[in-house]
Amino acid sequence: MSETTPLVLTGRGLDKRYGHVLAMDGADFELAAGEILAVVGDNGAGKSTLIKSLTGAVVPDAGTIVLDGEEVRFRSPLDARRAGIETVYQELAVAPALDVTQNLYLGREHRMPGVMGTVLRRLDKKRMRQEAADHMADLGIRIQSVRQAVENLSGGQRQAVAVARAAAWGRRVVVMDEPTAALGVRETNQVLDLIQRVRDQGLPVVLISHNIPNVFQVADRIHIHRLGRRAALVRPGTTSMSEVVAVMTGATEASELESAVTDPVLTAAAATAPDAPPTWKDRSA
Amino acid sequence: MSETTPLVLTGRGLDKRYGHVLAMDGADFELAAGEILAVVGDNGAGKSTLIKSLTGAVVPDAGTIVLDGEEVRFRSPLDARRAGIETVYQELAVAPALDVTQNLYLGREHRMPGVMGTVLRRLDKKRMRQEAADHMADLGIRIQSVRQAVENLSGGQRQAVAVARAAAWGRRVVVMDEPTAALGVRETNQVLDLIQRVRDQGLPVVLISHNIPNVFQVADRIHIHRLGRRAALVRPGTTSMSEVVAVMTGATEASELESAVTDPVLTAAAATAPDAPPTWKDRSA
Amino acid sequence: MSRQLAGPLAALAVAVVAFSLTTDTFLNPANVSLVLQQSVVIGTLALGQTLIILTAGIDLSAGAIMVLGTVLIARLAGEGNVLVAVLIGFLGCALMGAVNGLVVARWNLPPFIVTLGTLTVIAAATRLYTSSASYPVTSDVLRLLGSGPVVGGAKITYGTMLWLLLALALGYALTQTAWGTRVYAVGDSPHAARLTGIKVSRVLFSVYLVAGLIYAVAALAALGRTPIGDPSGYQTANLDTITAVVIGGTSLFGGRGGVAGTVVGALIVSVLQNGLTQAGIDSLYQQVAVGVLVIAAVGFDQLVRRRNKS
Amino acid sequence: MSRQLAGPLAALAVAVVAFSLTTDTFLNPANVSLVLQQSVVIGTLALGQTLIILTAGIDLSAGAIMVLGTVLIARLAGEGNVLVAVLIGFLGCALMGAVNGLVVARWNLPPFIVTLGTLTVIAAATRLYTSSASYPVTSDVLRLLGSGPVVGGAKITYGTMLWLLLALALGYALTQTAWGTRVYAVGDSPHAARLTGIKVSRVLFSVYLVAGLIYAVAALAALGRTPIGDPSGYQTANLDTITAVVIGGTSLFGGRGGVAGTVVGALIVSVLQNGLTQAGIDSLYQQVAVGVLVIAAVGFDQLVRRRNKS
Amino acid sequence: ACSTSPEPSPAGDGDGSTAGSDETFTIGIVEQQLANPFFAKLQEAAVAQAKKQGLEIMTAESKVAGDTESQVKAIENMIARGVKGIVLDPASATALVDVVEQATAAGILVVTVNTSLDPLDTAAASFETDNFEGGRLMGQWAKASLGDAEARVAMLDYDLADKTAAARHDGFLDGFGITDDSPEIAGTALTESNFETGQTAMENLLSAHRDINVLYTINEPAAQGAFAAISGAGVEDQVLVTSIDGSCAGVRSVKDGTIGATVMQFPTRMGEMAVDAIVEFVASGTRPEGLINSGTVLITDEPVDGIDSETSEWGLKNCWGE
Ligand SMILES: Nc1ncnc2c1ncn2[C@@H]1O[C@H](COP(=O)(O)OP(=O)(O)OP(=O)(O)O)[C@@H](O)[C@H]1O
Ligand SMILES: Nc1ncnc2c1ncn2[C@@H]1O[C@H](COP(=O)(O)OP(=O)(O)OP(=O)(O)O)[C@@H](O)[C@H]1O
Ligand SMILES: [Mg+2]
Ligand SMILES: [Mg+2]
Repeated sequence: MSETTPLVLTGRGLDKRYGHVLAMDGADFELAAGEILAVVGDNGAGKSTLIKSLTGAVVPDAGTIVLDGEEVRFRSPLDARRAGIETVYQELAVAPALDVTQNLYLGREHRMPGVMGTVLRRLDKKRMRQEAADHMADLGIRIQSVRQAVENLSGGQRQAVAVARAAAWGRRVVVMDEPTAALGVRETNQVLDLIQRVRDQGLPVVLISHNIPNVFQVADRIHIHRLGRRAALVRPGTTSMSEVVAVMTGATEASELESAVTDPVLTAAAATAPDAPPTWKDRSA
Repeated sequence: MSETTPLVLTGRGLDKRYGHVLAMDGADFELAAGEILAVVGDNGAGKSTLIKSLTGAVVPDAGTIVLDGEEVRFRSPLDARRAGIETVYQELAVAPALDVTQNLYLGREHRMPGVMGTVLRRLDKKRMRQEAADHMADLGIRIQSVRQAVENLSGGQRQAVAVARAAAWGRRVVVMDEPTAALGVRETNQVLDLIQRVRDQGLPVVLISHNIPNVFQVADRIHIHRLGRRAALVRPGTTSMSEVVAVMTGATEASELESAVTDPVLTAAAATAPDAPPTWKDRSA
Repeated sequence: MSRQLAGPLAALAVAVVAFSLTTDTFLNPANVSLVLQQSVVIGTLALGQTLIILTAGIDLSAGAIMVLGTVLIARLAGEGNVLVAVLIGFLGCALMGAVNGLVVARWNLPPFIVTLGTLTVIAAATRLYTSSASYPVTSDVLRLLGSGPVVGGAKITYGTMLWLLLALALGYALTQTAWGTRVYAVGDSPHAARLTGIKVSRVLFSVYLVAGLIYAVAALAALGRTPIGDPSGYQTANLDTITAVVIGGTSLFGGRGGVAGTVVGALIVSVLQNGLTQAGIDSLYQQVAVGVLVIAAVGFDQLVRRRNKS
Repeated sequence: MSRQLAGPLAALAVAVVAFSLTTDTFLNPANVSLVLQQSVVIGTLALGQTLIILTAGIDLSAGAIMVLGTVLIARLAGEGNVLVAVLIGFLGCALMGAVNGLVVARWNLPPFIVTLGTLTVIAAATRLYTSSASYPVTSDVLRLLGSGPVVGGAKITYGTMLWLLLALALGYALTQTAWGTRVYAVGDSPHAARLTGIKVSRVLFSVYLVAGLIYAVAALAALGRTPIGDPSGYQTANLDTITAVVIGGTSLFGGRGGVAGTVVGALIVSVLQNGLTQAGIDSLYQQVAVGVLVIAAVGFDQLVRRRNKS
Repeated sequence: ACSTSPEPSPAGDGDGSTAGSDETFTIGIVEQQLANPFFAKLQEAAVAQAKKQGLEIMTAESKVAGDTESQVKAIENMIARGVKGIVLDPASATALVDVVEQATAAGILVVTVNTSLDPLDTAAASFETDNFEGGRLMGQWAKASLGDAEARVAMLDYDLADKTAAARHDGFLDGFGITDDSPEIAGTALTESNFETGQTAMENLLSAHRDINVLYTINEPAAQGAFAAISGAGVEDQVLVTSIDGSCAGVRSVKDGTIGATVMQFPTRMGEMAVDAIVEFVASGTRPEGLINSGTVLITDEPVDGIDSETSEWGLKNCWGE
């Protein structure tokens, strides 16, 4: 990452209140071009609410969101998707009765070539099934058939469908809210590889995860969320796992960590090379 | 664990077919008294199907299930629950519109003392709310109120509700299908502690998890599931994480591992002390 | 609960104020009492319907069961002992509810189709039993629910009181007992309810059975109000009860809502019908107005809910 | 899809065989053609209803919209150009569908209440327009759908053909186009559909609009069959269409089912009605029999499904 | 059961003796579902007459056939509003008795039209068609027209719990000289008294019994629907279609031969007579009394000996509706 990486997606002072629950309380967020940004935090810290605000699934009560330098106001996930943001929601957002292929291509179906497609608007099911099978294989997920209804899949298979969809369609930002929670060891590694490949293609990725070793393995920066707001933004190279966990849980103050927050003129703070190896390295597979 | 620990729950030759998908293919299973048995395996290996068969949520096509020496035939989860088996299902099985307390006590509500309870059958909501708050606090999960509808909880909070329920009510066996998938670092450790406490009270626990370090941290024995059946049953003391993962993914043959399967006359094979420290020890918290 | 009621209550208040301003008879004590009386039968039926809709079901046979009850009671009371007649009426309604419950709960068939089927069967059975004749009620006991003390020009019928008492009791059962929680759980997610060890089919059965008993109470209320057992009466009762339930904020998808809303919903429908008649609106436009206003009431409810949420 | 059809098809087969054995007229070519003709109007309406039910909605105004269509077309055709009349009829039906769609999709109100409201409004509008009079159809063009070639004693009406063609087209749209997938997705889980970036309200609107157009086709079929624009006709059409849809295996909770089942469902209802008359069953018992058999058909469907699953 | 049987005169010219009182008052008009053209005509006549008399009007109607609950509520609301009189077309002979008694007790004059209550004296008076007589005329005409041929009778009924429907049905059987159990009856079916259900029912009956040659129908729309089935089956010349109503559309069907004979009713007269009776009562306190027959006339272009009838020419001059 260069010294002056531009910011792709930022949020400032985001608030969201549900009844008397303050799910977001002046949350800030920044995602730089080409980085993998991990978002970590306790259960109920407000990570999903933050991510939903950034992707149109929730309309924040206050605050601004800027995408590539322009302020945006997403009123629905469709708005965000049109802007090129693709998301894996924690609740997975799959249509249970539809099959794997249909879910992967929902809203973006391929039509047959020629008259069949243009006039009769016929779907090219064969092509979609073929590609869907490839996508799933990419994730190393074994499923019997891409024609299986998603409700009949195992928990991990279902999650893989959502991950494959986001990975396949993201054009500007890919956001994944706990994409590996239900995945096995091998499948998790495959998804982490995929995330890195996506980043290497130049697309920034937001990864929410409770798996700190995984986070340290792939993240360029780590956004620590606590009590509805960002407590710290650090680099895995300069901060240890236990420091991150301490801030997450409130055991230490965030101010004790070296911050990686970009200053307002969009220049990144001096960064340690992100390819410094993570401190933990026992990915048994 | 003594040399001749009795088996609490066993399954032999369990089959389950969905259309042309063979989800269980002659699966065996055994759970000894007072042990934590981990079940690991790839996504789609059939772990959840196995667990559902053992807890009445799925009726297997073939095979026998024996609970405390007696063959049982659970036709519904209620049958299993009546027999003292309490389960956290992977799909969580919570009623979204009901609040946390109602979900915790579903089917086992406390009634008011005296006439109000016996004649008017009035619920003791205050007591249940108090106890529910305690249970949730036990798991270290911060929720605003036990009167919040479960659908308004974060993913981790929701999972904690299901875990708290099973932990509170298990009388003979507690089964948890990926209970920590959505939980944070601190919360995960709290659930692992809880599982150990449950075991220490003499109740055997079945823990399905994709988190191999966690499994090695708490399990007495590890059941490795592969392609619909048990590939191996090993002890964390005699087998390494990478060996387990290798068998899970099919990289090595199960026969290369030292088996921990109890022989038919219910005597446990010579066991290494389960308190041998797990090989991995970086639980940052 | 109180928050859920805000929408329907506000809609009711708007309607009452509007008619009080536009007509000079609407707020007469006698007329207010009339509105209450006119709500009783549908309101009582709607209590049973609420239970069933809370389990994500629907009961198209509610009206038919009640009519069977009125016919049984009226005819048997005419031929013999009133108490025995009432008992048999209750048994008959309970039996019909049990049949619905059995088919829905055991065979797991869609309530819409099941109750559509039993609707035709029960209606035909009622016809056969009566040879299509009506049975006027002579017993004063049976007319009791239509009578009551007159307070300041307003007759408060025992039927009205019974209705509201029944609503209270049912509200208690739904919110204060384990059974109520299970009813909500089953409607909310039958799959989750089953996995947590709830006997879904038993809960469903109990709901249809209790609904049948409530329909029997409605039959008594109907006899108190219109003292005749008439096999061709209350043809539109089903739609009316469902309307009251939905206006009252109970979701047709189950698990959300309650009886308090239904009481308000039934009152809204009666107020609209009565008020529009008082205002001298032509019958044709009355129906149009009721249609539009019912949509408006539900829309209003939505609005209030959204307000309350943020 | 074919597996889903097995249940309804088996139920239909059982009914056909039973009536063939018990009556000597049922299998007459003329009678078979009659059953088809009698299925056309409800069957066509039910195609639109299927669409709406697939999105977890319900349309209580289907019959009223069609009747408005018949009345518009019949009256205008009598007064002037047939083509203009048909055009206006289609416009009218489409407009009513659009109104339903707008209220359901935009304001997010329950379809049950919305269409119950528009039902009363449309029925009243129809009566105002006709002053309760009927308008006989004189134009041969309008009677076209009721006519057709006679093959071996059986008249195959163009209306029947149009119905089946429309079912095919709709089946194509539902299974072979992106729009169809979205309809299923919206009915299956509106929340998930919204999160994946589907314009749920636009899909809903399109569904009600298309349903309105299908009801217009049903209006043409109705005029071909019963050559009169009659505001008092087709009163039970709504319940009949919903019955056909549900018997055909489409879930009232949305997202599951399809038009092929609906066609079979409509045929089952017609076969039962026709067959029971052929068998000389008294009309009261006929109702009982239809009620029981409808439940049986759905139960049978469940049974077949369970068999197929294991 | 009818007390008077006035010679029917061309409808529509009730002599309009405006009530002496200059004070205007309100009356209620409660009809059955107005989608049915007969009820619509009746209401229209009553409303027109009330307007002519300078009265305020409250109207109400059943939502569907047999919907007494709406009528009960409407009458209660009218009592609360303080109307002086109510014109009621009861959806049930018995279910409205109680509320009508309440109205009467409140000093309101209730008169029924089209059909009466049971007991008859619940309402002050009833202006209606003698439906049994109407049915009898149909039956007699059919029997006489059929001659020696073997009778195969089909009956398209409306719900026989309805007083009117039952009276017509029984009248027809009486006039034809058979009973419900007679072998001459090939089949019966229920209709909703409209075209569509008449057609479907007749299609099914004809499909089972091609030899049907006499048809009773509950009203003219059902008869017209039945004729569509008859011509569809190509047996136009074989079936004698009888009906009752006397709407202009029905009479035209008699003229063009689709309906063999129909019995004319006089809804306009009923409505006007009922309103006038209320006006008279308010003005002078004179209560109308009893069953007042508004008349039945058999309309056919194929008259038979011994049965009084009028031609379709006459019918077209005296018919009601479009
Ligand atoms: N729709 C809602 N209504 C009410 N409260 C809500 C709603 N959604 C979220 N909350 C509350 O907001 C807080 C933050 O929730 P959120 O889902 O953002 O947490 P999270 O950080 O994603 O947690 P997890 O790691 O468990 O997924 C929680 O306390 C939750 O109960
Ligand atoms: N109801 C069903 N219908 C059809 N197939 C099913 C059904 N339930 C499970 N399966 C299939 O059975 C196989 C095993 O599923 P199961 O849920 O038991 O796997 P699992 O080991 O729990 O996986 P995970 O780790 O992803 O939860 C999968 O291939 C799945 O697609
Ligand atoms: Mg979250
Ligand atoms: Mg699983």
